[in-house]
Amino acid sequence: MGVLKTLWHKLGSPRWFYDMSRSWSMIFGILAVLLLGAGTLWGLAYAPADYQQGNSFRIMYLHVPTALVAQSSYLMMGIAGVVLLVWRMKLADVLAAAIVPIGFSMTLIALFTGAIWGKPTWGTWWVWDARTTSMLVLLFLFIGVGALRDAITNLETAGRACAVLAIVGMINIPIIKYSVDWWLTLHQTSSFSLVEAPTMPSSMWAPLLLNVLGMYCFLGAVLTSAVRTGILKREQNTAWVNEVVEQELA
Amino acid sequence: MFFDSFSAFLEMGGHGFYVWLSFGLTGLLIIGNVVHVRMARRNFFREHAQRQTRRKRSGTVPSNSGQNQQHKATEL
Amino acid sequence: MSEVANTSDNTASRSTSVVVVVQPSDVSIGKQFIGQLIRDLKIGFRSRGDFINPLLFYALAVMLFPFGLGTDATILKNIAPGVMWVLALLSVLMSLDTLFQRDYMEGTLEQQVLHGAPLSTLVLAKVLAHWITTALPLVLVSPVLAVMLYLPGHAIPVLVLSLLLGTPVLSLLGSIGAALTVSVRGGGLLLALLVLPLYIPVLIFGASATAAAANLDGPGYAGQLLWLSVFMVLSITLAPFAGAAALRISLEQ
Amino acid sequence: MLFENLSLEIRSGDAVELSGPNGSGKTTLLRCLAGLSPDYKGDIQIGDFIYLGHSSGLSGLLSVRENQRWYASLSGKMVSEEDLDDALSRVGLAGYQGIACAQLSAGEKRRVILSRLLYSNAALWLLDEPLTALDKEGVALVHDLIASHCKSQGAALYATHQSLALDAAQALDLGEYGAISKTERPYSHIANPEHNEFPVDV
Repeated sequence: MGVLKTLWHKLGSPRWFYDMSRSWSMIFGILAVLLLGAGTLWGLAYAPADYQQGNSFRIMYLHVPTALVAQSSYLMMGIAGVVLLVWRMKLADVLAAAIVPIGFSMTLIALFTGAIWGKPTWGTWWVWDARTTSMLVLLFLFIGVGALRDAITNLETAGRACAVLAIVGMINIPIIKYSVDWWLTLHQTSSFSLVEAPTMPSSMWAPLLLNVLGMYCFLGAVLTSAVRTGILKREQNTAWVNEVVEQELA
Repeated sequence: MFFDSFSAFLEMGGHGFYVWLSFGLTGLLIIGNVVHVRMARRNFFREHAQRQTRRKRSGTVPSNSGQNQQHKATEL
Repeated sequence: MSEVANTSDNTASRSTSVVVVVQPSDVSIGKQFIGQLIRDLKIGFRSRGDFINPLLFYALAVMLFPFGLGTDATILKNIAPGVMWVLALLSVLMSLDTLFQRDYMEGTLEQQVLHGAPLSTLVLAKVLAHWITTALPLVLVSPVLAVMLYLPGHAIPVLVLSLLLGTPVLSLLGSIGAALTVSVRGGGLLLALLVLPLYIPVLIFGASATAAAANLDGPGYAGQLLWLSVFMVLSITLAPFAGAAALRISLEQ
Repeated sequence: MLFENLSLEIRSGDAVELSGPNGSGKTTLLRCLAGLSPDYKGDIQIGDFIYLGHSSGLSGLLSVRENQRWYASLSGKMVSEEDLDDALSRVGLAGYQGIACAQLSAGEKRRVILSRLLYSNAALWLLDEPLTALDKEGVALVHDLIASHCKSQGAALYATHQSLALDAAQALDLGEYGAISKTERPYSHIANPEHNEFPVDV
């Protein structure tokens, strides 16, 4: 238990995290490239086509990972919000600020791929289907947090206000999800729903697993780098940031 | 290889347009994210270096008086 | 309580706390709740603008639909439940600006954040007063407007009941958004952006309850109403705490 | 950072005049004490206090009496009508009960707010620029209020540009860059139920 306690204590100082996470971004980046590359190649070229949807189902190899990462980004933001409000940890605020653009673009990707996936099977660009609808709501939740952070000038207040909003959003996500699903059963004409892909043979879900892991590594890489830059920006008046800048530019 | 030829791979039984469109968009946005993050880092170092040189020229101690730092760090 | 604060950089930040010894207030929380409620009701009724505007917007907006869609009864009848609910939701959203703004401008909000009574009870009192002065009139006027959209008579009681159950949830969730944007210039639009995604469940169950009541042979509307009451209970217990936290944060500057 | 390792103990009967140029952190210090702004490292132990910021106001739509009654219930004090009337007359606004606050002048509004000090009988007064919008009599009124409050075992910490020249007052000048200027006499302490220990750096 002691190790966790000291680790938690150390996390309180952004500088410790900055030094410690120097190589994370690179490691995550390489892992992401490998996993995503392998998963995409396998999914695109080698996995068998779906008997109902034909080859358009390959979009799933993008849609599912990005949707998962998008939802976990919002979850991370909510948890960072709790940590910020309860333990006043500055690092949590930097993480919450850094995750908004990434989460937003992941949701955007999931939204586009979801919509495009529906086109061949239903002939329309937009389908009111559980996947696309929940991604649309998540997109607006992200935009809300981003807009609030942008609207408040004082940094500390903006961080705490966004923390409250993220927590409220996090609590509401399951409620929204289930009411949307219930609403879909009310209006869903076709019984076939794209949500649960039919039980897939291993040659189909293996690339999916690779892509999901790859997307999470991508999230790790981009997030670490964004957090480290955020730390430098927050601590720019301190002496150690000046040293870092000199070393970097020397 | 599931497809017998490269052109079949491109055409993907008629669904190629949608598959490649979504992969293209995703690639675009992912690269956009990476570039955005790297640029933010580079810009910070450039700006900070300028601030340092300005401070050295004007000889003031790294200012930490004055109001809570109002600089907004994030962008959407 | 904590080791001497040294200002070197890598001290772990520990939670600094204000030990505010709250004097045992001889006025019970209930009285403070009532005191705040009465005060805000007085302000609400005396500032007629905040009281009438949502009402006029609701009526005008409902009136626009026949102009847009024509007066064919079957069309209007089908869209009536959804239109009534969406416009009620937007009217409540519009009226939320005035919830904290007036007190913030006059500087009395600060005193409420400061003093003895737990802030969440005061926020609950303020939201209840605001609901009574703005949302309740909407609910009372909605039968008249529903008739204009040819909503069948037997569905109107369900519409009123679902609005009675749903609008408190809208006000409570909205109060969190209002508290977050009270100190932001031009916070009105931002408030809508923050709060509308949270309104989706209430809209879904409210509109479908009314629609279910409208076509007699369809499925029942009891389930939807029960869900609305679940949301109401949930938001009454949780929203004031989030609202109080948001208020305290917005007033930090 | 506005100021650091400020240590302040206020004992009953003590009046501390907070001075310093704009932006030297007077308001921030008072707001931290009142618990309004948590952006500081350090500990604050504070008992029953009343905080009047320069933006603290009145509801324009309510009458003076309604404002008073609401404020009394807000601060959790059972206050009789006579106390409210007495507080009003002591600030020179006897008979103003029924008037809507929107019609009062800035000076009169300020006096209604000052009347809160009397009927809330809080031990420690935290006043941020109490003299704004007050004429000569108003300033004298504030001077007497604080003086009598301190005599009756109360205490006050007030920020102002125009010194009140209270005999018992100690100066606390936040003007120094980042550090606290030590006045010659050590700070006296307030025998408040909770003595105020306040090592702070914001």
